[in-house]
Amino acid sequence: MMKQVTAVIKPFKLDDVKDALLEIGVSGMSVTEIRGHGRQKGHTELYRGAEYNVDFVPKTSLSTVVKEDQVDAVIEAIIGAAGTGKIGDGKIFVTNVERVVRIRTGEEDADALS
Amino acid sequence: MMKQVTAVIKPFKLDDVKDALLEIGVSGMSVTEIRGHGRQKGHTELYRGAEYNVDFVPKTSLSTVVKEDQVDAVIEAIIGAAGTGKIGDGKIFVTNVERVVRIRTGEEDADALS
Amino acid sequence: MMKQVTAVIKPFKLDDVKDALLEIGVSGMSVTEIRGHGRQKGHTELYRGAEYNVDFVPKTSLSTVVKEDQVDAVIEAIIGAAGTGKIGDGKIFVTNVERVVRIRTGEEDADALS
Amino acid sequence: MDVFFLTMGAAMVLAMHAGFAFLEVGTVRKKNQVNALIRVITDFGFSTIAYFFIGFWVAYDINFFAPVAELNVMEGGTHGYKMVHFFFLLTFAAAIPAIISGGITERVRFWPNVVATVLLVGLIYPLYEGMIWNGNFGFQDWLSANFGAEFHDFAGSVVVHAMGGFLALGAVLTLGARLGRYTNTGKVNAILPSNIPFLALGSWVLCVGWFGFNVMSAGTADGASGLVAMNSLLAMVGGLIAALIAGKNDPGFVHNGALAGLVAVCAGSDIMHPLGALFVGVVAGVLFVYVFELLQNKLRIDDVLGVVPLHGVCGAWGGIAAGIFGSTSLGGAGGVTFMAQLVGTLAGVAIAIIAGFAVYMGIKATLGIRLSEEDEHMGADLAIHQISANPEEDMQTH
Amino acid sequence: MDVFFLTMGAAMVLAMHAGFAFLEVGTVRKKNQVNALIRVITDFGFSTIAYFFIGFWVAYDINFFAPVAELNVMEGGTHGYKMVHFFFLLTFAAAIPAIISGGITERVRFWPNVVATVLLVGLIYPLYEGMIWNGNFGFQDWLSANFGAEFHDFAGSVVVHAMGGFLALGAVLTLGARLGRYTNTGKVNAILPSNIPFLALGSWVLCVGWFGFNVMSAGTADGASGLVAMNSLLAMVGGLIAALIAGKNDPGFVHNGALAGLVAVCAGSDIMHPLGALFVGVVAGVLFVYVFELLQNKLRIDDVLGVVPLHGVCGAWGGIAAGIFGSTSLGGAGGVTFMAQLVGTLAGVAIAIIAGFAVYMGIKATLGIRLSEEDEHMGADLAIHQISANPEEDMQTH
Amino acid sequence: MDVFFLTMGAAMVLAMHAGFAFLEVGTVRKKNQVNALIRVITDFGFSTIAYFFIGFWVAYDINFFAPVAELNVMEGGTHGYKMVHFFFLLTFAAAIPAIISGGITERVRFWPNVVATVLLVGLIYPLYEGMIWNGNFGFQDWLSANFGAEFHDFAGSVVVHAMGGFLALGAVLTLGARLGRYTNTGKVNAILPSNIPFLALGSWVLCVGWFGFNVMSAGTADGASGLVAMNSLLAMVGGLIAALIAGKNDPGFVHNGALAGLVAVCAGSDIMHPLGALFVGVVAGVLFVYVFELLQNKLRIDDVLGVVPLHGVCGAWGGIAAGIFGSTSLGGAGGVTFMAQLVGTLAGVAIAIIAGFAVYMGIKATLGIRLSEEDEHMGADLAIHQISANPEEDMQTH
Ligand SMILES: Nc1ncnc2c1ncn2[C@@H]1O[C@H](COP(=O)(O)OP(=O)(O)O)[C@@H](O)[C@H]1O
Ligand SMILES: Nc1ncnc2c1ncn2[C@@H]1O[C@H](COP(=O)(O)OP(=O)(O)O)[C@@H](O)[C@H]1O
Ligand SMILES: Nc1ncnc2c1ncn2[C@@H]1O[C@H](COP(=O)(O)OP(=O)(O)O)[C@@H](O)[C@H]1O
Repeated sequence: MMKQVTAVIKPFKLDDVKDALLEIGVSGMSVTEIRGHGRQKGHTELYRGAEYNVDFVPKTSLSTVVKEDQVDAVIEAIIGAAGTGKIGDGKIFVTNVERVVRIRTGEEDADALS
Repeated sequence: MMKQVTAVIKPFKLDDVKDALLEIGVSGMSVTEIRGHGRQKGHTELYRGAEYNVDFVPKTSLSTVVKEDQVDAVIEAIIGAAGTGKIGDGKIFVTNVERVVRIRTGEEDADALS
Repeated sequence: MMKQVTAVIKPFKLDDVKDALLEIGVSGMSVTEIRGHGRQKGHTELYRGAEYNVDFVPKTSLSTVVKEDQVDAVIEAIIGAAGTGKIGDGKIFVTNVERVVRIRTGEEDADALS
Repeated sequence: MDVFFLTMGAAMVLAMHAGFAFLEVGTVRKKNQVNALIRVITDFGFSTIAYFFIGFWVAYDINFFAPVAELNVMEGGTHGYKMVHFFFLLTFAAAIPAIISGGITERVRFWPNVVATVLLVGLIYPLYEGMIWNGNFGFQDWLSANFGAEFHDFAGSVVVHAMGGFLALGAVLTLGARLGRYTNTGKVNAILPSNIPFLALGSWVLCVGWFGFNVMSAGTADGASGLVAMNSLLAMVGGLIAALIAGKNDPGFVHNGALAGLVAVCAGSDIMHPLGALFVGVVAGVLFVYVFELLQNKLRIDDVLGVVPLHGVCGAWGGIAAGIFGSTSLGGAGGVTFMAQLVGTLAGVAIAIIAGFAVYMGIKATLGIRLSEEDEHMGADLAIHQISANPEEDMQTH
Repeated sequence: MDVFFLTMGAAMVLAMHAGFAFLEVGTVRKKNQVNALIRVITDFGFSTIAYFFIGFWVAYDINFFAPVAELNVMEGGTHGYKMVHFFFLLTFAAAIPAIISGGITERVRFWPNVVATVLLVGLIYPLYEGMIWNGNFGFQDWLSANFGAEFHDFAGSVVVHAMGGFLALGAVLTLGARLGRYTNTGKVNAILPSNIPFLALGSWVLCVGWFGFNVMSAGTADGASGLVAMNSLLAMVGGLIAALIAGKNDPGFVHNGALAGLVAVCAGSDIMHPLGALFVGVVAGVLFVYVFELLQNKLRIDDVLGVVPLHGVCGAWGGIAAGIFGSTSLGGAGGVTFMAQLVGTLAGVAIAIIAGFAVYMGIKATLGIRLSEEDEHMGADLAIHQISANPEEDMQTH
Repeated sequence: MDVFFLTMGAAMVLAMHAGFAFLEVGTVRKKNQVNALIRVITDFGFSTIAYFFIGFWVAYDINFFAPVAELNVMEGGTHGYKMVHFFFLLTFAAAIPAIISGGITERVRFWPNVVATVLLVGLIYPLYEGMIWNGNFGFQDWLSANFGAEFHDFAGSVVVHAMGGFLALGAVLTLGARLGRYTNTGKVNAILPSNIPFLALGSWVLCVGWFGFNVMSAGTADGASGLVAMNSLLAMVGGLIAALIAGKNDPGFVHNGALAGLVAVCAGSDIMHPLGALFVGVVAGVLFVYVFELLQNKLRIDDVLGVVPLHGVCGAWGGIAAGIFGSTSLGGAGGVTFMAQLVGTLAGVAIAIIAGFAVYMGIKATLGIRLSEEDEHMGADLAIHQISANPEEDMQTH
């Protein structure tokens, strides 16, 4: 079985997390710029005397599909690399992936990830 | 069990949807700018006599992970806030989430969402 | 049952993939610009004598939610349209979707997709 | 020689129109950038036509419809001084729609706006211009007789700026606020600018061009005055520093503050003492910040770039200030009276306010002046020009 | 005095090169912006070298290789008028590669393009320039004898613009269209511009600088003519309004339409009546729009910025128009004949077309002229300069 | 007449400040663009105040505090030549903080920087300026007596550029490198520029304005020299081509290379032979590239825009080069000696280095000079100005 691990992290932690994942043998990952709303509050901008509240904070979403037995290692690596101890460090979500195909070769599942 | 509710909505409805979700106690959410293709058609641009069809329309994807018993309330809130009655209002997808971890504390599942 | 098929592809293949999917009757899709890390390597930029490695390559993520019996056709169509035979063509992931709602009408599942 | 002098002046003020364009491009939302650019250059085009065929004749009773041989412009003659003088004064006249443009942007219809431009530059502006700068209708004589001096407006604080700024008042009120700017519940929604660097670029171009606006207003190379240059400099600096402080480091206020000082110094730049000019600039910078906030947030007037406070209020202040700081008792060169300045200024402001409402209400009633809700929502770029500001990028992400 | 005059002219035309750069930056795709910028400034650099060491001597038989003491440039002498005249004329000569650049952008190799620049500015351009503006080879005498007047090209509609525009024809055809522009099945794929505000900025800079180009072509401050300034203004306005209407509010057409009018007015700006100039501008604006669409969509010539219609066609129109509207029967100052203008223009166009093919075909055959498919796909910025236009941002999202 | 001449020069150098602003905006990260813009215009404002009230009097013993009537500026008098001369020289003086700004950007606090500006433009700069250009303290006489000639710095290679560039050295070292620029393990982290087109725009504006800087340094229209114009042109071109090649097609190097040539040519532009100027420019272009890399990567000095190599090193090279290529033996006009140039240059550099450390260390010790880590991380735009460069867009995506 394969699982997708998606981590919402602080943008400037991306390089650290990427390196930590490569170290434990993760072969690939995909990254998206998102904006998040949670406990960490946005800031206020001021223009010509008018105030604007920014309700969302910039976050980076990184997701990687791995074999089930790698999930714990991946979570550990992310926690180790992405944590600052401050509110807004983000969350990790694990979901099930039923099938993986490599477009180039048509290989499926575990083979497609290697 | 936890579920991820992902809504593809019209960008200018984001604030309304966010407020509606906060009102029913959703603790966090993540937002991505996407482009969608569906029944709603894109527009045409014209530059120096040449036409360009824009096949995708800008959409906003909002997703929140909640406990199973909150799903119905979340869907209702989104429908209430995001609907304009016109084609292109978007869709809601519900998927299963097997595990949630808060990076800052290592808390899992329901605790990670509170 | 409905499935979400998500394909990470080369950005300039988007139009071909979209056309291929429309041809087999896919009714809608959502697209996000992402950056990927895998076997395909990023490039190096040079500014005033200093080197910068770009570790991620631009990719496009396209996802469509379809009925289970369409999944094979969708995968085939994507492979046919997105393949260049070179490293970096991308991957396809299939996941389960438990519920779909059309915001405009409240229709659910298969109805929401037609 | 003087042809060269005025050509440089005209080129510098022509450049200011690019400045107006970028100040506006930077301040509006991205979906209206292309429209801002096209509207400014189109206004310039139709202003030229209107001023060439009607306006210059209205103000100065001059036209150019005789064959070249009879116009006495070739080398033996005047070298076409009158023609380059036309060019120079046109760049002033064309500033009227360029000023108004900043107030009505993001919601005005395209061709009705052109009609307004033609009416203002062909008729309204030259009417007052001729009264002040060509002695038409005996207004200056009347001021002289009653208040001891003519109305002195060296480079157009009132003739150009207060005129444009207060014409914009009628235009802005006739159009109404942008969708979503003010809610029924009394909330003021901020609409953020798209691009501060473009805004700043526009401001810099205006600042530099202004030295053509002011110094070349002397008309001849030998008449050029270092006092005008120095006063313009000090008022600009006074305005920017004052707006920096009053506006709490805000980029919009700082860059417009420099312009506020320059607007205010035009009228008396040839007669005030540099310290007077500095003071006039400081007041203008502060005035701009406070009147801007008052109009936008208290009076709920959606004057997008703040052209009423910038050109209108600071221009009127400049007209009056010339009567104060131009007097010899405050170190100035004299030859002005406070009352003549006050009356002359108020006359200009009154004409502008009345004409502004008349022209824009008239157009609204006949042609319609405002974009449909749908078009305004989509943005003037796609609605009117079928293209966005960054088409390549927008095609990818939209 | 005249040194001052020409210095201002040269500075204004130097600024136009920044205008060329931004017009191109705004029109190309983002992946080629850096290359556009570097190519324009590099072309200017090598143009200077080529014109200094060869071109100026080819055209005017002047060089500057004696010691300063013998060049008679110090205060007692001519104040180096010849030198600033060189500077002024160089900024014209350097316009040749700047014009061509807009046609061949997004696919041309870097150093082979520099070789073309050196050949064109060092030899081809000064050849024709000398024929027209220095009476070389007796061409002007021959025209006078046969057609009643010399070929009159006051500020270079033909000498600079038609020359550059038609040289570009050979260059563009030799290079071929950009990848994916035209398909085998006959489809024309649009390639969208990256940045309309930069395009507009470039156009504004060119418009303003053009008054240096035209007015300072008089050469001396006392020769400066208000007629030239007014005619340039009216042609510019005519071009922009005509292109606005013919081009259906398109920002590319409007902003290039102003330039089309200016290109066309150069030749006869000192002799036409202002109404004639207005008309010449209107025709140029319309011509530009229609010829642009014809070349791009019907003839499938991928001239990216449309320099063949803009500089080539409108320049030739300007050369001929001077013979029409310069005549006294149409209110002009006279001294020109239609036939002399026609023949002079056609000579220039013929030289340009032949030389364009010769130079670019020659380079293609020897050095290669076009980027590899892979490089073109990646973009000239990364391929040639290893950096993109917004490196900070691109590092994050790519 | 001369008022007109200097007004044009002043306007052109004023425009250069916009050039400084955009060169900086393009080079810094996006989160510091607004701050760069505001800092440059604010520095200009406070420079004007400081130079008006103190600096001009320190350097030339002139002030303007008498009533207008006594200042002899009206038409019968000098037309205020002194005033426009003040304006012109102020634009030079204000270049000092504009130069330094590029070195200390992205981390300097706002008001402490204003204090530095006032001290430098009010006191330090006019001290050396007066020594060189007004004969103060007998320094020039002493050089004449000992080294056979005065120190010749026509347009400020040393007085302005080396002074600004080496003042920046103390400022940059006092501030320290930006967060994350250099790691403890010895790694050099690249920090990428945000916007190459803005960088190029800044460079073009500076290039064009520079002809005002150099040619108008003659002070009178009749003194204007074509030699100065030609030499400036060739040095600019030499610098850009050399930097293109030495810098391997890098946009930052090319566009700054043109400036390097211009910095170096200022001092001797009125006396060198054009070929000498070309050579001086080539050397400056190469110098800039190599010293930049040396400072940034070897010596780990985080001078963001490279103002120490650009203005400091190339300025000093220009001061010395005037003593080499200005001599008659190399085709120059003579009147200079190598030793006088060397000593004059070294004196300027020494004053700059000492004063730079003194002023910035002093401010650091009293007011603090550097943003907090948190503010630097967030960016100066949000930290100081509560707004980002593209607020509309940033509100959506952040
Ligand atoms: N329930 C949720 N569903 C989806 N995303 C969430 C949820 N809660 C938080 N997030 C994402 O995680 C980010 C960090 O959450 P936040 O509550 O600010 O801090 P922390 O994770 O440290 O508790 C948010 O900005 C948001 O992007
Ligand atoms: N089958 C699908 N899979 C994924 N996304 C879809 C699907 N169908 C629609 N969408 C997304 O929903 C958006 C709205 O759909 P559309 O058909 O235009 O209108 P409506 O939801 O009102 O029927 C689309 O732009 C697309 O982003
Ligand atoms: N394990 C993975 N999880 C998530 N995304 C992946 C994974 N592996 C690859 N990808 C995505 O697929 C893209 C292509 O993968 P790559 O290894 O470069 O080539 P190929 O798919 O041809 O083997 C990557 O850039 C990344 O976006």
